Amino acid sequence: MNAMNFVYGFLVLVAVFIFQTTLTGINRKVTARLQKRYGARWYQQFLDIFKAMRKDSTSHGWVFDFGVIMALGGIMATVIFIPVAGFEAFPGLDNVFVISYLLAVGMLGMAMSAAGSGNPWASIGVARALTNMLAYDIPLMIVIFTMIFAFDSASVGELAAMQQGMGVLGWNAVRMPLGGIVAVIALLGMLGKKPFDSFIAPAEIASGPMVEYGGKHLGFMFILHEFMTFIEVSLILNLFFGGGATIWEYMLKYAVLYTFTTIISGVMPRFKIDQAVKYFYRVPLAMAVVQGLVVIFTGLGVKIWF
Amino acid sequence: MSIAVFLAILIILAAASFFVTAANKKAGGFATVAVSLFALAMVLSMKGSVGGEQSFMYLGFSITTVGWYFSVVMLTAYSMTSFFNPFWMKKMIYPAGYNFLYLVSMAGTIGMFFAGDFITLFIFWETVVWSSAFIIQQGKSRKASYVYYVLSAVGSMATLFAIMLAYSVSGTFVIRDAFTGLAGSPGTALVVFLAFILSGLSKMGIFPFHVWLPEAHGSAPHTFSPVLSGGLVKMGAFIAFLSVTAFPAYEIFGDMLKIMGIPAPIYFLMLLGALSIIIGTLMAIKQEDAKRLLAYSSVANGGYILIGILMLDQVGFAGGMMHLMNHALASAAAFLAIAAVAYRTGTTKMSEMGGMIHRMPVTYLVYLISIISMAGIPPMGGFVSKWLVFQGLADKGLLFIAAAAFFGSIGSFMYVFRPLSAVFLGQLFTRDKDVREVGFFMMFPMVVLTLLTLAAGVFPNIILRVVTEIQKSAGIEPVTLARNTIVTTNGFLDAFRVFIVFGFGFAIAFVLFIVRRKSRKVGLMDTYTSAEFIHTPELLHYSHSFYAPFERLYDKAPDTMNMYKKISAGIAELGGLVEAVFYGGKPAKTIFWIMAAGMVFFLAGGVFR
Amino acid sequence: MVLDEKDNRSPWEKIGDYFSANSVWMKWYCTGCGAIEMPPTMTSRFDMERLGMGPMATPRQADVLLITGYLSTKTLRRVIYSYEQMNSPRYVVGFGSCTVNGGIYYDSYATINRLDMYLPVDLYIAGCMPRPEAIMNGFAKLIDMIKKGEARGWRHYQENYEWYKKNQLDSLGEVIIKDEFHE
Amino acid sequence: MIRIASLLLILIGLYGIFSTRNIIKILIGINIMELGVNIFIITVGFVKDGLAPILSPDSLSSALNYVDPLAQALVLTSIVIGLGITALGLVFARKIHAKYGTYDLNKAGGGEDA
Amino acid sequence: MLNPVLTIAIPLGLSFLSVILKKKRGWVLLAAACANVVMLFFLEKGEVVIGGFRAPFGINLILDAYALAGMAVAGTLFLAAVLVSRDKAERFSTVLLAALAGINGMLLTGDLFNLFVFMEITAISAYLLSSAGKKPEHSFNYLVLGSVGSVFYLLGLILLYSMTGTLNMAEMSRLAGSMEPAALAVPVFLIFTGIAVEAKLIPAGGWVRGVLGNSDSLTGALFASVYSGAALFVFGRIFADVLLSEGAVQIVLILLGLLTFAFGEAAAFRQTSIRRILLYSSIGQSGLAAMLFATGLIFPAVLVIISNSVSKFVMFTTAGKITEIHGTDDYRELGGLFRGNRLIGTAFTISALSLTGIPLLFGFYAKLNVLAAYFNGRNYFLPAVILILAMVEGAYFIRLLIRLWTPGKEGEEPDAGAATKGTGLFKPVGAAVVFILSMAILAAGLLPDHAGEFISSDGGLPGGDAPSINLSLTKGGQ
Repeated sequence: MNAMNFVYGFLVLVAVFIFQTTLTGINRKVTARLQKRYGARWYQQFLDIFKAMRKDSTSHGWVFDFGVIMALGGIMATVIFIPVAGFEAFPGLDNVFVISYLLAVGMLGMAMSAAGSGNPWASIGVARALTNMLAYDIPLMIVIFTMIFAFDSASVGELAAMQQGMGVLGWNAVRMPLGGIVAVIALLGMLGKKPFDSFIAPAEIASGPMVEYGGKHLGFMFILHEFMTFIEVSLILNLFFGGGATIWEYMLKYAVLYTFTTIISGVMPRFKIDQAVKYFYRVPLAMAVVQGLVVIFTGLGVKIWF
Repeated sequence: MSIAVFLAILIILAAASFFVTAANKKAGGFATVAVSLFALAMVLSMKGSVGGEQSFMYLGFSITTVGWYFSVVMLTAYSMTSFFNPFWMKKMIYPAGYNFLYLVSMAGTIGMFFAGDFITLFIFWETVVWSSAFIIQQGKSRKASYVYYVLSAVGSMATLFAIMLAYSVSGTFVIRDAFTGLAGSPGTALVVFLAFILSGLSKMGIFPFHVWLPEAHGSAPHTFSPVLSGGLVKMGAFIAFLSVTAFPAYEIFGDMLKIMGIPAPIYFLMLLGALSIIIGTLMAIKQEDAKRLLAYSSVANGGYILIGILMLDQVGFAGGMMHLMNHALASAAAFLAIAAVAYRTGTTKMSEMGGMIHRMPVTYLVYLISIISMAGIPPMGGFVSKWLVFQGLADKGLLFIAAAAFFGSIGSFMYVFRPLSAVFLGQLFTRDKDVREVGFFMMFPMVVLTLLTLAAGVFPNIILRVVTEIQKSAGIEPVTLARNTIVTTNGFLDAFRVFIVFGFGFAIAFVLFIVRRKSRKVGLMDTYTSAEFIHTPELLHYSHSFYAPFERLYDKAPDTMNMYKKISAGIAELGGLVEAVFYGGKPAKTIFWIMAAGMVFFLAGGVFR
Repeated sequence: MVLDEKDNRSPWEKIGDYFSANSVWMKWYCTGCGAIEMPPTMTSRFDMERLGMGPMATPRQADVLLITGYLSTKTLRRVIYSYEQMNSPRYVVGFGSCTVNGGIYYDSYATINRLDMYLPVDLYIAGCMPRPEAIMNGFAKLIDMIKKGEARGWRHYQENYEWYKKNQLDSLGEVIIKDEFHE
Repeated sequence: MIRIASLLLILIGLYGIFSTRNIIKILIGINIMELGVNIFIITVGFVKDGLAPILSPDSLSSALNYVDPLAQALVLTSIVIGLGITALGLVFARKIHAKYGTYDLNKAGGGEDA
Repeated sequence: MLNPVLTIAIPLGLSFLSVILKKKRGWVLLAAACANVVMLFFLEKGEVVIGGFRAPFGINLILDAYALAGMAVAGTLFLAAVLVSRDKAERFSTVLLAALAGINGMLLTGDLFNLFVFMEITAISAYLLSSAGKKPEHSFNYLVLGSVGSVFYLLGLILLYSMTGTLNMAEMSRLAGSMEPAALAVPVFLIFTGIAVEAKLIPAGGWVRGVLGNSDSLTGALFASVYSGAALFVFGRIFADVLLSEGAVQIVLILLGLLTFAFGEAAAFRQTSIRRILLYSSIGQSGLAAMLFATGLIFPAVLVIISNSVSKFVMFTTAGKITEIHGTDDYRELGGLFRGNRLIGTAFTISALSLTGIPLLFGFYAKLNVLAAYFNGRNYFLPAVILILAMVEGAYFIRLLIRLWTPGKEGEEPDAGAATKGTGLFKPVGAAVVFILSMAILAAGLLPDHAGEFISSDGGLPGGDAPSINLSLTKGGQ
């Protein structure tokens, strides 16, 4: 650990921000096209973020500010840990549990700040978001657990590297097809895309946790959202779709995966939160458990291509 | 100093504190602080004499690393909580009795952890049970104390049975020898094992014995709940530890049916642990009272500890042992924070307060950090230990248990956030406008526990080194530790670096935040309400039925307490029947039964000879 | 408002205004009948997202307060409340004749005839109702004004707060009752 | 024969206690039982054509023909004790009558069975 | 060295004397009770022949460790009872003195018929004492059952006599051992019934609820500790020493003990009246002791009897006083009673905890011995049942204790103002006695091995039974 790590880390943050924000802009266009609209400019997301950063803001006390900083800080730290095409700013810290729980710091910070605003809608939104998290995380974690057991490694980078060199057949999503489906469904939940976006329902609870944010706080939230999206998509990409041997492959796969979720989301209605829980605990959980049992007891999918 | 003398001194000091309290309540409270700190210092200094064996009359002691470790955990909880005692004395109905029992139960735990034989262990175990049962009744509920005592008794009786059974086979009570004679008879061994660990399960609040925790933790005096959750529950972990080490469970059950390499009885207990994680989590989510909520979280965390210890391997075991410390620190701190709030507001109901952060910021931070640790989020201690448990589970491929562990982990975000949001964040109630932060003396233990939690998360190896010693003494391969790194088969964790990177991210965010223009401060009531005018903070606070949609999914689930109520009603019904049948007022009834007994004797003598 | 003022913005402010102009988020205060014209403006036929515009859930997030119809004394109070909650720079767009002069309800005892007595309206979109074309046109004008730094109603409101406050109080009176059922 | 009769008496007494609620009759039942037992004891000690167990010059030669003296001693004691108990029972019976005005055990105690 | 006959003769003589000394009878009683305790220290061990005929021809008294233990318990608690309730005891001086003689006789005698006589003396005094409860119907019930029991006992005795030709216990024991066990079934039943009435065992304990449920501080203590302790000692003497049954009959005996234990605890569990809780708990403990005797485990049984007698003495005395002062003994209405009587409360608590087998109290040593004895006999079922029932016992006692200590509504902090008012349950002497007894429980519990050795002193108990577990010797992995 030396200064270069931190420089790399910073550069990763900048690069990720630019990449993901652009991609978000493009995906806004994709959504618009699905709706037969022209859509926003590809750089619209940047404009939105910078505009928000430019505006004045209101604060509801120190925890409102502190939570925002803690959220962004935690999320940025997590981003630094994500291995991108074999590159890690801090090698060896890409343990999947570390990533998934460090992600929670950001979420907790955001939740804290939102609830600290004193607006009940924010609390309702946070409550829904946490419920949503409980719903999608269990099936996903079971599949990831199976993977760790099967490959004897909990390092995201290593798990990604193991899938490379065999083309599509090497991907865990293909080796563990049920697990792959679970992962994509869970990704929709993680990203808060439809049909799992009831926690930011704008008309019902005035965008939930975001209700009191304006100005730079809102800008922070947007940046945070970009980073969070990157972490979540990267996690699924690395674990189930082989990451990328090169940065270009990685970006391409990433874009395809992310756009895919956007497209699914574009044609979906919205689940109520309890429906989301029920859904996740019915279909994906069953698939995840079946997948886990198959892999643990038969080794099918792990050894079959070896 | 020998343990017996040490314990005798503690008992004498306890008696002294009784009389001091009788003379002056506040002074008595401070006496408990002094005595418990003295005990902590003594135990800390005892690290060097590990390995010694002592006996005093019929009590036998042996100083082991694991006993030392547990004692430190326990005394940390006791000594830190004791700082609250002086301020609650005036609310106690028996302040002198409280202080006396507080110190007696503390001495009892030390004696139990350093016990060299099972009789000593049992004696001190029961001492703790009754002394704490009499403390709990001084809180909000008498029923709680009753439930606590009865469920503890279930465990104690089973353990006594196991001890005596083992004694009848091996002829000794000495912990390290008593169970070894059982290897020849797996059937007896199974009975002994299950009966012995029962007290651990009931103490840790493992399903189906978890019902006492919410009752007792929730209604014990506010100054005792931290000890209960942070300390006494860990006695169960000690029993679980003995069950797999002193009782060489993996060896004795080596020939039995194995599930993923785990002998079936142990796997079954792990499943119970998993079940308690799930039940603890689900129940914690729907509690309305902060202390009850934390109590259910103790149930869930007890599950992690049990699973970790039962794995008895390189990684998971270390995780379980470390989680015990982390949970003790975090849970004691969280309970203390709630106690501090209750001290100022007089309630622990989450829907009756809000926005305490604006009045008690330090308490808020204490609570925040402890719940972060409890939920297993870096960079706090709880993360490291949960990480170890996860790694151990992944290593063994225990899918269902791991699923429960994940459920508990994610679910804990839900329940720890609820008091955070309802009590500390949100609207400040009109009633609590003039509430102040607690004084330094009460703040001190909370801050110390918080710093310890943080230290455990950043430098976990300090604790893990002790754990490796325990692992060595238990005869298993210790977890591999490098300078700041914990190495497992599936990967490694450098908690310090994680912390630094987290700090780095935080610093960037902070800089980004302060370079932008300062925000306009507005009041809490100035929030978006669809332009509706609301002037009552209580109405603008979301705290009741926080997770209503989620709770609806399982609100019809059966309640374990009903099972106990049914058993209790069944016994009472039997009693009623007996009373009516045998103890009626008239001689005729008795004569009839005498004649019936005569028939039985006649048959016994004549027919079934 | 005052259109002939010299452009004395700093470069940073100019950049800021550029961002503001290209990302205009609105809070619709949907009174009266005007709101019905917004969905077509938003959806595929006219697609205002092209201009970087969009509806927002709360005034905290929004830049523009869009008032789509006549205001009564009761609704004005809420409009003012919402406006106060917005973050600067913030803009007010009056939509339809009602906000200009009270529209067809001009002679009612409860109708607010002139919105700019109470809030600093940057732009009126006249019509009863204005069609989406007119709306888009108005938005384009607003964007242009923001970009040039001409939409300065929020500064005007700050500078002449007493005047606005007095008008507001004259029209609405003090709020006295404070419980959950009254304002 | 007498033995069986005495056992029968015991059973009759027992039946009496068992079947009646009248205090006095219960006491009578007890007495019948005692009577039965006493007779039984005598029969145990009885030796056909036996002599009275009194040490006298005449009887020295036929020591084996004594009626068992112990049984008779027992009966004497037992009768005394039985007397005492009957007397005490009657006292209680009076007390019950004084308190409840009845000899019916079901009515005494006012229906409360404790 | 004194002749054990004196322990019977002196009280009996004083009993007649007290009829004459109307004014001073209280002092006579006290003197006799004291003398009885003092004499215990100087009694000559061994066999005493009465009337010049040696056993098995004559009547003899046997003073062994077993009898001494019984006499010590009964005598001490008798003295304590007299001390605690002197005013009440005075009225019953004559009766009590006769009872003391009877009890000592019961414990000392070596002759079955003599035992019958002493039992009847004791029983008649008990009927009289029970009438202090002002409920003659219960006394009458007791009397009827007692007479039926004594008739049965007599019948059984005579059957045995006809079979063996002796009434001497030692001789009987020798002869009965060589007999067909099945032939003993009927006499065993008859004798069992006779003793079961006094020992409160199922099926013959029907009188207990009425009598003990209405007891006062004197009678409760006497019935629950002195009488029942003596009766259980007699039970042990007969069924563990004289008539050793085996096979199905033994199983039936054990089963009856077990049923008494289980049913007693279950019935106690549902009570709300303190005295009823205690009386059913007494029944349960009697069952346990009987069960142990029937199994042949004398030492643990003696421990159980001692532990139960002392604890029940403290508790029944307190319960009786509570009823006298507060007019009720429903513990739900007595919340926080001990707040004003902390010393008595502590004594009561120690006794109750000892009964439930909390370590460092005497009850724990008793329980430990019971378990060890069973386990040594490779019996695993009975200990499990005992422990489960001990749990039930713990449950109702802790419920009682909590309520008595802590006033206030459920769900609220304790409210000192809601505590049942009233201090001074006892006069100083009574309080001292009760407290000293509870301290004795604590002391004997702290030094269990000494207590155990003391109880099984030199000669050992019948059958050579000794402590099945010696805590000091469990060190060092023997």
